[in-house]
Amino acid sequence: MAYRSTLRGERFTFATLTELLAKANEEKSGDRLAGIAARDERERVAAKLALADVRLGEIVAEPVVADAVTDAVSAPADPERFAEISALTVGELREVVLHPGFAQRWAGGLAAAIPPEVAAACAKLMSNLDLMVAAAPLRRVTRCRGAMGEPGVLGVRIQPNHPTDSVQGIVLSALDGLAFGCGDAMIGVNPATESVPVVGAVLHALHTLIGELGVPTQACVLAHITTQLAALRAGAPIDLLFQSVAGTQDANTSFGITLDLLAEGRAAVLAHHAERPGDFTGTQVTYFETGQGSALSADTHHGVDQLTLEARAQAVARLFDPFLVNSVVGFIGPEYLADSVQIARAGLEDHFVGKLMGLPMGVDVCYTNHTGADQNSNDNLLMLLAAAGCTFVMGVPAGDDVMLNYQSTSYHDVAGVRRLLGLGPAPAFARWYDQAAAQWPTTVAEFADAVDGSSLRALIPGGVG
Amino acid sequence: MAYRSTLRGERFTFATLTELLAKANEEKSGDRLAGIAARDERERVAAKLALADVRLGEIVAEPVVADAVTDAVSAPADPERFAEISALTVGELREVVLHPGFAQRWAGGLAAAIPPEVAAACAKLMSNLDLMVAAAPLRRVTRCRGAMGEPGVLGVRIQPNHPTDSVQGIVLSALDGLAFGCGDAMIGVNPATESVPVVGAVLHALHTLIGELGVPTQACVLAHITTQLAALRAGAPIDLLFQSVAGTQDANTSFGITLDLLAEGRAAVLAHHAERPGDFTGTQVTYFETGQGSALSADTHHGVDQLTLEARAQAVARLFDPFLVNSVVGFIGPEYLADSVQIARAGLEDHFVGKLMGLPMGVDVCYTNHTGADQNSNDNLLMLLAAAGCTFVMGVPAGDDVMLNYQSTSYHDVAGVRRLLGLGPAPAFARWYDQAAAQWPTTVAEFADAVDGSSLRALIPGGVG
Amino acid sequence: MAAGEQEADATGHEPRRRPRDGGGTGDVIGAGDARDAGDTHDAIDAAWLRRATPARLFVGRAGTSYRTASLLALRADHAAARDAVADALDLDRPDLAALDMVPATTTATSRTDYLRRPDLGRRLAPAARATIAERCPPGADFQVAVGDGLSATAVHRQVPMMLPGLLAGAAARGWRVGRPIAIHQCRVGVLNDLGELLDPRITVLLIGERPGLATAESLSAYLAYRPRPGHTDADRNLISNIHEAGIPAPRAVPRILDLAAALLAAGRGGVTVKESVTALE
Amino acid sequence: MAAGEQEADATGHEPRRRPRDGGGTGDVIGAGDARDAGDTHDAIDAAWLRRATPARLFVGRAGTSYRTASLLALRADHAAARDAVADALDLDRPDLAALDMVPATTTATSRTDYLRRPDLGRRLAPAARATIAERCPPGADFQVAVGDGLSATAVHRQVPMMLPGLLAGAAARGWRVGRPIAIHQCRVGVLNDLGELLDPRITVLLIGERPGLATAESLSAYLAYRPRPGHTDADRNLISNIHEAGIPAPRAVPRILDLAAALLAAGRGGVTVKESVTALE
Ligand code: B12
Ligand code: B12
Repeated sequence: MAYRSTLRGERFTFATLTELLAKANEEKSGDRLAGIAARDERERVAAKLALADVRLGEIVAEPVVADAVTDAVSAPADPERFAEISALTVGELREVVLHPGFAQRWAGGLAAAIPPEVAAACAKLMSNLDLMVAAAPLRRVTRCRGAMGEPGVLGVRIQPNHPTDSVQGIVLSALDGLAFGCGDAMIGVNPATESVPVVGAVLHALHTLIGELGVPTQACVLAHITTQLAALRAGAPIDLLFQSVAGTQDANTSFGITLDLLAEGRAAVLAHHAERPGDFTGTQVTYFETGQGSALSADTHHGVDQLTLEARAQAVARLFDPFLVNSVVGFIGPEYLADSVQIARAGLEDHFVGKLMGLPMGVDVCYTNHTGADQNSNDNLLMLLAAAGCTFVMGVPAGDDVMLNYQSTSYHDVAGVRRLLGLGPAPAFARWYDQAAAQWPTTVAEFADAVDGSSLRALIPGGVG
Repeated sequence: MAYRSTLRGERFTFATLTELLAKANEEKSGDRLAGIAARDERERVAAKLALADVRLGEIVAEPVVADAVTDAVSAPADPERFAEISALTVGELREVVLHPGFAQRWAGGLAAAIPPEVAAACAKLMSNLDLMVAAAPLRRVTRCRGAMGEPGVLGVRIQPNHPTDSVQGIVLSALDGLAFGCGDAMIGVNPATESVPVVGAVLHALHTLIGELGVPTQACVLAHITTQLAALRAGAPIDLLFQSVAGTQDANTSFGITLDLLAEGRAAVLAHHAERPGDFTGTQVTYFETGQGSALSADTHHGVDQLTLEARAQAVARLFDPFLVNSVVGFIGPEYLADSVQIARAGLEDHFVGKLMGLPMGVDVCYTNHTGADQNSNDNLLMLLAAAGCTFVMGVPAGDDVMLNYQSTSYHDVAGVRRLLGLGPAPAFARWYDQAAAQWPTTVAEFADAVDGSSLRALIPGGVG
Repeated sequence: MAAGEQEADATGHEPRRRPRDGGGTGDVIGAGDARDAGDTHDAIDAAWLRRATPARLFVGRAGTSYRTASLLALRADHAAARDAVADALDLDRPDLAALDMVPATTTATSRTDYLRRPDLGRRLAPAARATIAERCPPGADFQVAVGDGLSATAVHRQVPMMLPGLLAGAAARGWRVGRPIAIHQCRVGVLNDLGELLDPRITVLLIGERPGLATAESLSAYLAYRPRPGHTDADRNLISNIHEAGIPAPRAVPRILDLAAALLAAGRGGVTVKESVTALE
Repeated sequence: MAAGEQEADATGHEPRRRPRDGGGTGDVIGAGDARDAGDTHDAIDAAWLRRATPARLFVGRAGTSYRTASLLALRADHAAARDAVADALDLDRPDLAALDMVPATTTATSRTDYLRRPDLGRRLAPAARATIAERCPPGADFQVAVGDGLSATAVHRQVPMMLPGLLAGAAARGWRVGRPIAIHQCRVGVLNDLGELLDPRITVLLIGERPGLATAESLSAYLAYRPRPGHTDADRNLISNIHEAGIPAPRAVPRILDLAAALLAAGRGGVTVKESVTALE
């Protein structure tokens, strides 16, 4: 079905919904690389104008790809709730979403009825300020060991990565983060090594650390799901089961996963939690990462734009009732998001579409050294997302991930943003922090003093000095 | 005196403080146009490293230009207070300023002792986040008819410009802004016409509007100071006396002003206020605009970088105890700030240096249609500055200034940001708003209903329809 | 209306004004703040408001944001304004060719160059200096130059309506009128070079202002009294916003002539000389 | 120390680690949060911490921000990392020349091209296909290729320490060893083209990882079992972070060989095959 609009007398035609969605997207190098971007601003605006008049029901009726992901996520989960909005145009949905009363309807069940392509279409009609203003009131509370999403909370995942997965190095990094009040979202390690014993060792070390200190938080080791499940079978404790997900079946295949595998994994972890009574306050046991560009990078995008695929990836996550979802927004490189302008836009979009679909959405505000961004632009986006009510962000020592080789937000950064906006860690975590880590060392000298004959010393695997 | 540093074995030398300050600056197209920018990132970082070790006393001892502005603003106004910090290096000053206890020392008199070159040097060592975190606690309350700077306030200047200075068009625009809760900072019109009768007519119209409605705010017409003073002599009421100022004597000459003229103008307006007893709550009667690039644009920069000159322009404003100061940050064009990245950086810098020097600093967050920025990037900077405690911003109908031909922040935008960050208008204005303009029309239809036989009708010069 | 034809608010040709509300503005669930613009009133009062100001007033709200139609109209206008910056001055258009101006260029050789290097746009190219010296008689009382500035569109639209009247009016006041010059990639500062070359008493530069969202057709007339290298904006005067929704071209002509007369009377230009107009509505 | 000589924290040559505090770190008025790092402790414990991790831990605070020295060290490292991305693979360096690799290029013809078009970096240029077909015997058990990837620096530093041992170790395991190839502007996906051309059982691609702030010298070894067009990352394995502060080159060699053996034993590569290493400290 063709879509048309006229701009100052110039007529534009868009052959398919997929084309229309792509051309209505804000400029992204990845859409251009894929050859699906609007050729200029005029065509982009014309596409937005045409998209504004498409009804939500029509979007659902015209799937952008025929695959297993579409089958699982693109038909509204709750057809009755969707029926309430299916006659709206995308332009009208944008206005509805911006209305101050919307959060209540959303919390009352509408969130679950919003398919990813609809969320993405809506975002394409929104200004950056719209994306912030609309997302802020959409807050969801999820629970694993601790809780995320409570009012006034900006959560932080401590990301204490190490180039050889040294548990000593990892624990030291985590202690530094805890001393800054970070870590309420999770202590989540990306392992350099896909080895079951190594992943198991890191899981055990984090479990011990959290247990010894009594931190109300959860651990995660972001190996491939098959590696984590093997470690679980070998006796390792898993709080959160992680996996990277993408927006097409083929992309997920290139990640070595299927939806069934994710479902099995979740069931296994729930069963494992049942064997650890008293440890958990809720049943959100999964953690997913997404990010614009991953499908195109595996040449599995099927002509669909990055934002639509991102929303679909998040909708995959939604199937498994996640504790948290994280868009790692500037992680891959300039071929998908060319510079700080595109990264900022994508970060705000990813956060908004996730929230609109009811997800506990966080963002890894980051950039690589081969892209047109720097720590100042990272500061900007961190502040914008915190203002927009982002569920959690990363805490990396000095923002420098020494294993993944990119820069994210640091313990310092999030402390600054929390101070500026009057935000804080999750309430239970804040209580723990005030009694424990608030007094911990912040410099090497203080650290040396502190470990000289204190309880901290016992926490460090392999001993001190 | 030469400055040196070594970066990974590479040695760098900077012949003068002026050169060092320029090369330590973040990338700006204007510094490059002037031929004074660092040639690459390595040289920029090396300059920052060398600058970090320069003592504040040395900066004051080596003026960047010899002119009347230097004589008036670069010697510390309060030598005793300056003595407290003169032995600090710039790197140390940055740390002092970031300390949570700093705001108290600043409020206690230190602000007035900080020369512009020192403030600029400090900003050059700061990250974007530093600039926000450091500025936020530095709040000053100033008073004209109403007050600005109270806690929780994000002020807004209504800027209801008109291409032919039609008082009807101006008043209609202002009513729209008041209906959004804008206008607490001032209703400030840039006149298209430098004619004493026209400027007088606009001043009278604004005075009447404010008086009829009882709005606790102040009016300003941003003609050349000589035109305003002629209108004053011809009987026009002036709440705030305006002038654009720049950072060198020669640049001010090209603006047709001297420091003496500014002093005389201020005295004349104070005398005029004395004849309007009961109208004013304070004695801050001047309003100044600045912005990086204006000196270079008149070829009067003397090899000094944009940020240093901006701080000097602000220090000129400081001489006249301003009610508000406004950096019109993206106003001129890409030759001085190439794109949204440079505009955002400059906006944060200008705001910080102003606050550090004790000024009631606001920012016109804006861009022109020949620069690499758009309304989305404008949204971003507006949000960042609001989070950083910016004193006031602009409210322009739909962000589209139909006389100056550029885009700024709109009534809608500031309403969104205030909602998101929990900020509001000045308390007295908020009280007025709740009783009056909160119920005003927001659409053409409502407006038509409202003016059909209501008090609003009487406010519109020239009548309705 | 589904995915069919849709006319944007921003589809009207220039001069563009406040867009009417429409398109994607329904109010199906709970969008109470997105108050409906109401068709009948809109037709009547939008016209009245449009006459009062080109500013986009009382456009409604979606929460605190714009209605979708307003937001997209702003985007469309921004795209058009950016395109306008890139447009080239075309002296071969019949109405401009008829004015028989002496063509000249500054030392800025491309549009990119022009945007990044204002200094280059303030100096006449050596070849242009030669042409002007050869073809334009010096020492006029009233010399007009036309410059593309930031909007060739403004020149295309306004200059044909103004130049004949300006020259005739000046002649009618008994002034010796110079031959008009058209300058590509031109900045205001070029006035100094013109003064040095031709030594006119008054030089008027008609130059395209930066394009705005509401119009790309706005022209300014900068006036200089005996311009010379070293003169700054403090020595100049101007009348801005010459366009249909601002000062219409026919009304700008006598104002420019009056201001020129004021400069001649004062024996100087700049900040001390003011226009004496009163009513502008 | 005034405006004189100053040694940055970031002046050390690679591998760079946590910078020590210093420079602009005084505590003259009220900078209570900017706690002093303390010289004696620093000397002792910084070394211990540095051994434990290259991460920048316990660097102190100025309010909630970095100390000035930390902030500037990060800026210096960012400048260096960006420069590293631009560095070109230099096969004429004596230690690389000695390895006698067959030089090849992908269809990405410049560094800019390479960064913007990953698809081009995954395909061998036609000329490279011809050279490889001509000079490299097909059907090896163990074929090594070297690619610049995002850091030629990593290749320059690690490959000379690894390649001889890798080839010797493979031969010692009785594998038929192919002739190594060096590929300019190379992405991981090029493995498929190599498989199609040479049909090796195992192909190992030693490729420069994107440079980080802590090091630009990190190399990965990507392994593929009988790679073919259509294979994806799900069919591949890797060992990453090969550099001095990660897996030192000499220790990486046996791990690569072991992983290759595991792939051969499984008769496939990818997500179902895991490394079996345990202690990594
Ligand atoms: C960028 C990156 C990604 C990107 C890749 C997309 C892209 N276009 O670059 C994304 C985010 C999609 C990603 C996903 C995953 N990654 Co990854 N990734 C990296 C990273 C940070 C940099 C890689 C790099 O510099 N490549 C160099 C350039 C020159 O190569 P390239 O051709 O441009 O990029 C290709 C490879 O990077 C490859 N790739 C990326 N990750 C992985 C993982 C595996 C197992 C394989 C075989 C290939 C692969 O994908 C790119 C496209 O083909 C490394 C860390 C590091 N220090 O290297 C981790 C790393 C390689 N990834 C890792 C893992 C575990 C994963 C996941 C399996 C995580 C998960 N649980 O789902 C997924 C799925 C990977 C898959 N099978 O496709 C581990 C691998 C551990 C190991 N020894 O096997 C690493 C070392 C670190 C980590 N823990 O994240 N990754
Ligand atoms: C940009 C701008 C500025 C910039 C100029 C710097 C720059 N490099 O562009 C800044 C911010 C410094 C500025 C300052 C002022 N401006 Co101004 N400015 C403009 C604006 C928005 C656009 C000009 C434009 O498009 N030029 C076209 C391009 C092609 O020319 P250009 O060579 O690149 O730019 C030159 C001119 O713009 C000139 N210029 C700019 N403003 C003024 C004002 C006067 C009186 C003169 C003679 C020249 C002048 O400065 C530039 C460098 O030479 C116009 C509004 C409009 N719609 O035109 C107002 C406008 C021209 N400015 C105006 C005024 C009043 C001023 C001030 C006097 C305000 C004050 N009270 O101090 C000051 C001082 C001007 C001076 N004497 O130098 C009025 C003029 C009214 C009139 N009829 O005389 C206008 C119409 C609107 C307004 N109220 O702001 N301005």
